[in-house]
Amino acid sequence: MDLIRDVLDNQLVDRNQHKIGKADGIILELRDNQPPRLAYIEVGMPTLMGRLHPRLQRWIIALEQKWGAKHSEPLRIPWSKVLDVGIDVDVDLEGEATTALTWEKWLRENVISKIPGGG
Amino acid sequence: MKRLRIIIFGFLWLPTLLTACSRPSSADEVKKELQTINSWATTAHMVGEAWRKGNVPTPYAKTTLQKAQKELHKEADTLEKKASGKEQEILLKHLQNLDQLISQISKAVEQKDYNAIAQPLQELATEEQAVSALAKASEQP
Amino acid sequence: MNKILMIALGILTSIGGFLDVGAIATAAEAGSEFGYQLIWAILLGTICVIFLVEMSGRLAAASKHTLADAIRERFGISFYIIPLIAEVFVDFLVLAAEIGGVCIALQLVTGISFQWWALPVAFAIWILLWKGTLGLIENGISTLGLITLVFVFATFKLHPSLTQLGAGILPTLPREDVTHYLFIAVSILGALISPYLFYFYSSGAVEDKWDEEYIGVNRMIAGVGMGFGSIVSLGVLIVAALVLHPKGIQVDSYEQAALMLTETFGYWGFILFAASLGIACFGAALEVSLDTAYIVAQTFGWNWGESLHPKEAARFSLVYTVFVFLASLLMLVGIDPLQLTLFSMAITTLTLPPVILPFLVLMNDKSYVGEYRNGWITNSVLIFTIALAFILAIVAIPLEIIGG
Amino acid sequence: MASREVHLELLLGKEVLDSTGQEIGRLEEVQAKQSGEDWVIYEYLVGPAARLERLSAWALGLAILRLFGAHKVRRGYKGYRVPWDQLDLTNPEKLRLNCSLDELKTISEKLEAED
Repeated sequence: MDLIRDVLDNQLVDRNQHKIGKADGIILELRDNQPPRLAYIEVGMPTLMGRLHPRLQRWIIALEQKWGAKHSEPLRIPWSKVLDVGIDVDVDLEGEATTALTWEKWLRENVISKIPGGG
Repeated sequence: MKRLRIIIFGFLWLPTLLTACSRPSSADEVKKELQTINSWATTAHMVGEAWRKGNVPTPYAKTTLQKAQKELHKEADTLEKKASGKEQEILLKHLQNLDQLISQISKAVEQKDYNAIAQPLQELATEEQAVSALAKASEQP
Repeated sequence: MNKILMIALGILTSIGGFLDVGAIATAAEAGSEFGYQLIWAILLGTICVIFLVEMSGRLAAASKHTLADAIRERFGISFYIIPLIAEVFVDFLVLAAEIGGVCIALQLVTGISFQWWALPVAFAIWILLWKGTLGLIENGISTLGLITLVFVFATFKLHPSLTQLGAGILPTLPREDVTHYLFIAVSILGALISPYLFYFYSSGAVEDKWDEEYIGVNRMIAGVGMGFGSIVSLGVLIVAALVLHPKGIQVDSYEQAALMLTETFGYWGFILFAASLGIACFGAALEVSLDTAYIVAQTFGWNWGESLHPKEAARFSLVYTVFVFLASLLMLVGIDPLQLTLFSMAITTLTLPPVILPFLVLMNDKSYVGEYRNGWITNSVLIFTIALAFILAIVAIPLEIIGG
Repeated sequence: MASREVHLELLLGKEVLDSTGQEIGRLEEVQAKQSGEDWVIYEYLVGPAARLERLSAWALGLAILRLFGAHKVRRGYKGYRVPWDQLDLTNPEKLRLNCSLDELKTISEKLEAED
């Protein structure tokens, strides 16, 4: 499996084929005298921004902490939850139950539902 | 907002501005001016004519005539700023005439006076011809 | 669904989407200033856009991925960020210009200044996006968009000389005003090869659940639909060349362009011009707003879909909501709509290389398009288009300064 | 020693030096395979795309190179296949091989021959 081509930046879909984000980062676990193990896939704006510039990452964390849902922690999906790596990455999770959708839910409840026709 | 646009413009195009310093010659400039004057004078004419035939709504005719006048004023201003010469004076005189005629047409439109518009429209046509004759003359070196 | 009906619907859909404020403005300006001489630019732009739209649709049908998804996944965020930022910025300018086009159309008819219309128009766009479905937007707007055919009818009524028309097919340089001529040529190409079309079209295809069966349909829609839109643009250019050019009227504002149909159709000509401008721009404004929401949502992997209820795609719906109202502010403060249109067309050409270049890779990558990879003809046209995009991007700014 | 975490996405495109400090290319791709319950890394691809990255069109340039030069870039034509135990990831800012360039060449060719 080619991690950069097939996993990094690919769409993550949950058990119900709902989009929960993109594979913004891949975390390896280094071990002594053993090959590095694939530990997690990371999903979140800070992870993504960190790849562009560390300062962007700090800004986005500060912004996400201060406003709205006040949540900036990226979601870590253990590699054992990965079901299939095709064009999309299928994971054995319930999207709504994870923190990947914290902002989506916050906006839904606090902004969208307040606009007429959005409830 | 205008300032922002200028900043954006400047930021994007500073390098090219520095390299592209070719200025159009003054003969070209005069010709461009004559073209613009002719374009707006003809626009005013066409609007007046279309209004007379009932082809355009009155509010549109009013605002467009105002716009034509404004554009012609702009041309007159740039012309005045430049060193005076005989040609400039002739052109300024024409611009004054055009301005007056368009004012008359505007007034007729405002009062919905379909009879009063015929005369200035005709005179406008004569002025246009004079301007385009000047434009043609400026093409000869 | 019956295949013929599907094709017919698809073609209808693309007609409304093709013609927008940029196409009308640049064609009117070209015809009024240079007669038929710039017909070649419309034809060239049409060929490029047909091929690119066909590829966007084929990518979506074969890989079930939108263009934005595919670019980020294939090239990673550090490349994708370039076309993304470029596209959002251009969308913003173009959306403001489209809103401006609708406002001007309303000003022409009512006499009330376009600035006053900015917020009502933005609200109308937003409510359609908020409440409507993709089908309603695609089919409704493009059916109404058939009104733009008035320019084609006017062309026939004016009996243009075919030999002179034919002379415009081959590119030639004018004797004077060369830089201005080239600037308009670049603007026409920027107006026709609009990046938002590719992202929007591929997103629409994914939302409509296209699969391999649609490859043929897609080809028809891209070819006939886009070609049809180009005929309307040509109509605008020819009518402007026949009516305004001989009088020496150069289109510097929409008020002047509005006169082009009055001699042929009288009062109705004026109304039809306003209606064509208003409807084409309104349709394009809907597409550009959606396009922005699509690409932002696809960048971050959010749930997206115009046919979803806003609460099912909260972040997606919020993006277009904010975007539409922000863009309308540019009109509210009174920036000249025609100048903004021409400006955004020139900026569009700057963004073309990073948007078009990825096609070359994606459309030849088996893991995305499988057996539906580009053949040598499509690849040749694509490489030509990429070369053209680079040339346009390089010359656009110097030309804007000297000739615009 | 306790296990350590590394962000793979941040290593992508980073310069790789051999044990003598000579630059050999940039990290392009990482390959993983299943090993029991886990997925582990077994090979890195270090490629020559160094110059293109400046234009930040690194990935795109690479892809176009592959398009025209078929799979040569990937198959070690100018890049190298590095087994997991030859690349030291402990300092993500400084990716270093545990061997010299010459040794790597031999290893890379051997891997190629095995395929």
